[in-house]
Amino acid sequence: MISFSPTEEQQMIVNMVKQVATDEFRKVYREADESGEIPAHVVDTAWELGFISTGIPEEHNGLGGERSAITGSLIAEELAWGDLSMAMHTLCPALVAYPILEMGTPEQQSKYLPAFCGDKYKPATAALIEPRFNSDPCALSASARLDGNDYIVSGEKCYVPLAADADLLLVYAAENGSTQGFILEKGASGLEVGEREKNMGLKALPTYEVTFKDCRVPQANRLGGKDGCDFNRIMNCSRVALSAMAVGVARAAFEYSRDYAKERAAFGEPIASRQAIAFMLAEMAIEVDATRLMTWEAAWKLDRQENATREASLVKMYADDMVVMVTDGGVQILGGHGYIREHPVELWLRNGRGFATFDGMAII
Amino acid sequence: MISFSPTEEQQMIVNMVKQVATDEFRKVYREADESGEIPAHVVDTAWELGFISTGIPEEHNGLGGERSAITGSLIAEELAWGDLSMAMHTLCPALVAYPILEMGTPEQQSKYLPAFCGDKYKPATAALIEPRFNSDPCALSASARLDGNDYIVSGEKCYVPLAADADLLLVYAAENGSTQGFILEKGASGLEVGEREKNMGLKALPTYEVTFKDCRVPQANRLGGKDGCDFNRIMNCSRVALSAMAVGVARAAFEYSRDYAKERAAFGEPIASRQAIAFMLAEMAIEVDATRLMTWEAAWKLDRQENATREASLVKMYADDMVVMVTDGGVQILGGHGYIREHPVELWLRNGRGFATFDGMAII
Amino acid sequence: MIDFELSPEEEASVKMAHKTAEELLRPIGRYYDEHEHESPQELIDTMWERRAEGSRDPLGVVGALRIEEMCWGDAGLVLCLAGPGLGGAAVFASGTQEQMGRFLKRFGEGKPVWAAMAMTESGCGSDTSAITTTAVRDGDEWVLNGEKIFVTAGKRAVEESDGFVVVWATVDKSAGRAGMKAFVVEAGTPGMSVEKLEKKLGIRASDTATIVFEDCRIPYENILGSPEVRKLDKTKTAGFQKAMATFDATRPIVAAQAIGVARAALDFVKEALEKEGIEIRYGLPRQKLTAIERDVMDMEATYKAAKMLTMRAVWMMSQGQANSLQASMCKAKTGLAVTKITQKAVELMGPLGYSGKYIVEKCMRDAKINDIFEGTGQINMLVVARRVLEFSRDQLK
Amino acid sequence: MIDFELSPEEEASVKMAHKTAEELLRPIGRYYDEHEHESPQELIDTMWERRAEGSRDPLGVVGALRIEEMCWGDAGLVLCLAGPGLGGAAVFASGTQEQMGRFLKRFGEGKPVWAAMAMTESGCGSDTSAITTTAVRDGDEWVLNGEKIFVTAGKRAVEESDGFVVVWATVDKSAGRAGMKAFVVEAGTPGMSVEKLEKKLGIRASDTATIVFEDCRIPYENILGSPEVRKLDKTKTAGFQKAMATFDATRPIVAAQAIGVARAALDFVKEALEKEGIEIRYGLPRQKLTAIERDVMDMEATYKAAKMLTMRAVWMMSQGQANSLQASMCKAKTGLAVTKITQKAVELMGPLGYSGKYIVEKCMRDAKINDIFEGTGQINMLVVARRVLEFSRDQLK
Repeated sequence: MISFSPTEEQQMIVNMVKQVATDEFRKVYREADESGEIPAHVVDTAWELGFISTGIPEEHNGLGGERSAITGSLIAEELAWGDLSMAMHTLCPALVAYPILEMGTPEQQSKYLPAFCGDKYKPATAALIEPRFNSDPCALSASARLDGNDYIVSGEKCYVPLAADADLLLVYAAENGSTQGFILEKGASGLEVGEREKNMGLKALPTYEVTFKDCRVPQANRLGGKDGCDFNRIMNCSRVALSAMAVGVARAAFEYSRDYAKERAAFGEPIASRQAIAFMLAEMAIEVDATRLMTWEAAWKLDRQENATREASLVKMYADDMVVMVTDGGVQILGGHGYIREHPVELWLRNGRGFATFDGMAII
Repeated sequence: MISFSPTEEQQMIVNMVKQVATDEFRKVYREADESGEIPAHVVDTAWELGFISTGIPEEHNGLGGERSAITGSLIAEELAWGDLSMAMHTLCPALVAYPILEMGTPEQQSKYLPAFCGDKYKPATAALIEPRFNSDPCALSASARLDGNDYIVSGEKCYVPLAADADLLLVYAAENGSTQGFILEKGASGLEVGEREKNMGLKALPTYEVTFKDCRVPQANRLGGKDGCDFNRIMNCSRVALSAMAVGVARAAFEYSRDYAKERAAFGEPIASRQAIAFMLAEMAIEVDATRLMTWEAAWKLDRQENATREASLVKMYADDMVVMVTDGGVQILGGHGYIREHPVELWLRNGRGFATFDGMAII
Repeated sequence: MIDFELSPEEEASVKMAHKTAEELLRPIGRYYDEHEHESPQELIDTMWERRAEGSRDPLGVVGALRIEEMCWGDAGLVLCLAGPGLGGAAVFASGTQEQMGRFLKRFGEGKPVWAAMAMTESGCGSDTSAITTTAVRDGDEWVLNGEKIFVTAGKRAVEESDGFVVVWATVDKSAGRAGMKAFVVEAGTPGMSVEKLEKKLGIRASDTATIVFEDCRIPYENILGSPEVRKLDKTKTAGFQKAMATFDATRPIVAAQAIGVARAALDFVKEALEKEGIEIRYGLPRQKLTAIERDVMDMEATYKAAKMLTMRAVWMMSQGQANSLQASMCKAKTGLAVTKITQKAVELMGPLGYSGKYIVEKCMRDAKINDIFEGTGQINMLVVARRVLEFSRDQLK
Repeated sequence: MIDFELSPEEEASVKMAHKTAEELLRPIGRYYDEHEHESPQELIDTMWERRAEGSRDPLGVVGALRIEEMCWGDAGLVLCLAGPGLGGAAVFASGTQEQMGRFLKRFGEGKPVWAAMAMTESGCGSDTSAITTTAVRDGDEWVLNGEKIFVTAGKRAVEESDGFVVVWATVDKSAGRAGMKAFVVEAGTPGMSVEKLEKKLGIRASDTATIVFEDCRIPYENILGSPEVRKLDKTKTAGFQKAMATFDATRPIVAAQAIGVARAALDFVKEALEKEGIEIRYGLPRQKLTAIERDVMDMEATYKAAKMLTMRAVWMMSQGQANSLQASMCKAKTGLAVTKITQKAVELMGPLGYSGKYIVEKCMRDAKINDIFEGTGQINMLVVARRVLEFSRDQLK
């Protein structure tokens, strides 16, 4: 039965997440963007909501709940509404946990999953993007080849969040033409974490270039073991997560500029009383909603374990454009005030423009 | 010295053309669109202005004036402002005359050019477009190969204006990978003119599918003889002509909807008093002007005999989009009245949408 | 629970609509486009006989999906099928039980019947407060005078069937919107006549009539809603709210129609490309796509965006939720989306796109009306803006 | 005669500007972006020494082309170079001979000097009629009180050189726009102080100051234009016309700056693609292009459209023709065009586009201001709309 209504439980979760986004993320986002540091307690507070452990079976110390991409989308939107850097930081461990949860061998699951169920934030990350203008997850330059009992992984990656602190790093590389994942532990030889990157946005989230120099990975650490992983599904889960986050960032910009336009007077009336501004806001509202609904549909396909490549990539492409249009509109509506680093809209534009690049940097 | 000002002579020509467009084209455009027929006297009156004969040397009975792409652009804009079907009909003979004038052998020039300098309209046309979604002037399916002293031309063409009446037909075909032109006279064997086409717009201009069934063309009728033609330049002259015409159609729609929006009242004020409508009109005005200036720049390059492929194809692409945006805006501003076949805006939208397809259907 | 699954019965119902569209509408669409104002009598009769099909969920999501499928077949033909249409919707939305019985029962029996809605006048488009048609009470009757334009199915309702027209007229000009009332005028009423049919850019099979009322007398009981003019609160626009309530229901339906036209064009493009061996490679980075792939993906995503907004508005209505904002959102988005999609389809298909031999040029012409009728894109954007800003009519003009 | 040819001297002048941009600005642009509010002293001094270069045609087409080249190097740095700037332009546009002599001669001699324009206040952006800064006459002096924000080069004009600020203030609040006058306040005048510098999205090398005026006394002769308040005709907005005349000159110049930023991004993209062996195949049908080719062509065409409009507006000004419409046209188009072009460049370049290692992300940040300052896109569209409609301020708000 077609329905556009979240369950009561989902609504409860959304409210909870919104609270954290409001009380924690929104309090420090500007300072974090300027300083490049997210206060530890913020991430800890978000971690306590147990986003990741909820979906991990009890045998691995998780709560054994159902993992749903729709619920994940709702969460991702709210977190990103609070702040994108913090949302990505909070959910970063899922980049390792979810692929192992869905596709890992029993050994990989018992070995790695329990660490994601603790009280303390578990830093873990994945390396997918490559420093080329046309970085392509399905045609990576990074390569993996079997050599005896080990895989030799070589290549360069960029935009690897938290790489310097991560206990676990899941690196994607091309193995005989298909993309496979390899689980590395901190300090693996040949794994070189470069300087922290300076990016246009996402400044509160530390990201790094990472080089793999003939990095030896035991065969047992190939994601999914002999069967490998369903990389297509991983990408689709990422696309849906990023689309939901784009909706969150865009909604933040829409709400802020709407409120500003109602308050700010010019020529004797609120600027929102002029159609040029009012219609911009109407378009922003429409596109935010449209993208959310498309995200839900793609998530719904994921939850049904169907091939969601078409839906996920269409909504991701649409969301990439939408979030730039909406956040740019936010800056434009605030005018000169939108251009200075006091109001948040310029930050949202900088973060928003990145979505077209953030392949694989979030997952649900 | 950079200048944006037409010469006095050009201004005079523009005024003259505008007069014909206003007094002749605009009087009958709707009836002609509905009936599919342009009254003969309309074309004759336009022909009397001597657009084509002006540029033909005196030795071939022309006026021996200078042929300028800039002047041509100014003329094409005004004619198309009057009516696109009639503008194309009027200038159709140039599809044969200009390539011969620029690239024909002395024999081709003496043989064919005088006919374009008479008092009576000389029906002549060119066949370039092919019935495929990705019809490509530089990679035609129609082919020409030498067989003894003749070329054998085979292939299918569409959107050939006036094909049924034309005394001369210049057909473009691929010869060893390059596009060359071949001059056919009426009734050439193997030349089969199909049914008149029913197109979305341009309804007053008869266009046809034309089939070439092993059509024999004497070697002497290869455009430019042994040297062949500079097809690239022909295409660029066509792109500039079509861009200028797109500007004319768009300007017509802009002016009409601007006037309508000033007259038409809603909610106690002219609809133009609302920013939503006013900003649409501002955008239309800006884009019409921008496209005209780009057209002039490309025409200027043509007049200097420089390679204008970049400029001509950029402005053509821009003009294709612009004219749809502007004519669609015209329909939108008139609302329900724009949708009915009383006001001209729906006609301009139908004509405007064709520009992306009209390759080689006009030339300056 | 957020869910996009159709039950097997629902899916079958949508598929049946598609089959009808494919077999009955699509093959004759071009003919009736070229023969404007000729009536597709056989189709009308057949569809009238089949009108029970899918009628269980006329305004729900499945109903909307069925409408999409039908308009995928041919939007102009769908608009000329017999049925209650906008006139019936108005009676349904604001008529009394007695009126519903009296006016609506004709759709269940006998020959094909149409009901139309007459609101627009030549002097007023979106500004319905400027309506000049008058209704004056004279004893047990109302006397109507005025001229209405752009009445969809107007000729069929008035001259070709035992139908009716819901006419918006003012009973008190000084009261503005509050004085606006709706009246049912039945076919055959003296004083009501069709003056002309419009020639249009698209949806040519649909009749768009000008209807004149000259001392047209109707029973007093034919007024929909209260005859009282409430002048107390200008912003409440009393009588006019009924029309607005109708819009909440009809805008998503019109959007569903529009989506069908866009998908017809989209399907044509995709099939044409497939025949040429071109497949759309979803999931590739933007930098590796062809321009065509990128365009088709843009069109598909835009189609999906419009469709999801439309389904949400319809679903909310079917749940009894207030959906004015969502109805205008979907209408504004859809009108623009289908305009762009079909215009792009013509461009992409090049010489085939512009030709009357294929469907895309017709789709483009048919699609454009959706950004105009049932509230232009601009009017719907205005409604959306007012609602998201919580601004009154006076705060945002 | 319509002509787009530069003379050999003009071409050499433009090329020299490019060389300067490439050698002096480009290499240090990133440093001063990262070190906001640090002063590029060496560059300022060097460019001050070279200020005679290309000064022959400061507001003509060649001047605009030179500005494009310089901003191709780095727009933020160009904005912090010494010179008369907007303040000087105001004096030039409406000062007396005596005032020009007194205020402008400093730009020909001595150390680097800046002049700034102070118009915006925190309570008013585009609505300059709402200015609350007051100028009250007291004998031979004017006394200024108020706070101005977003003053480009404000700190350098007030604290770092022997410059001045042109301050817009009202001498009669009841007169609205007619009461608005411009005053020259020289550096070092007691009562004028810089309160803060803004941290910005882009053009970080440029100082954007908040300047406070507290009982700031200036000579009576420092008023630009007539002190008389003409209330006769509200639409004429007497004093304010001067500011508008300045806009006719400055908007195309700002547009030229913007175009330089867009071209920097465009050039980066094209060079990056070339290195990858990707060439842009102009002249191919749309259906055969790659998405990247199509995007690059769109960007190039949009760049050209903005540039042609800008050159026309500048050319008209240099010919002494009224160019208000064309100035607003080019500013509106350019602000939007450079925003879109640079945003697209970031997208196209993927991981490289978003990285602080390359120039495109900076171009995007720097470009956006051009859709905001010297009149937002919306304000310029409003001006264009009023002019094409021949509507007054009251007819189109």
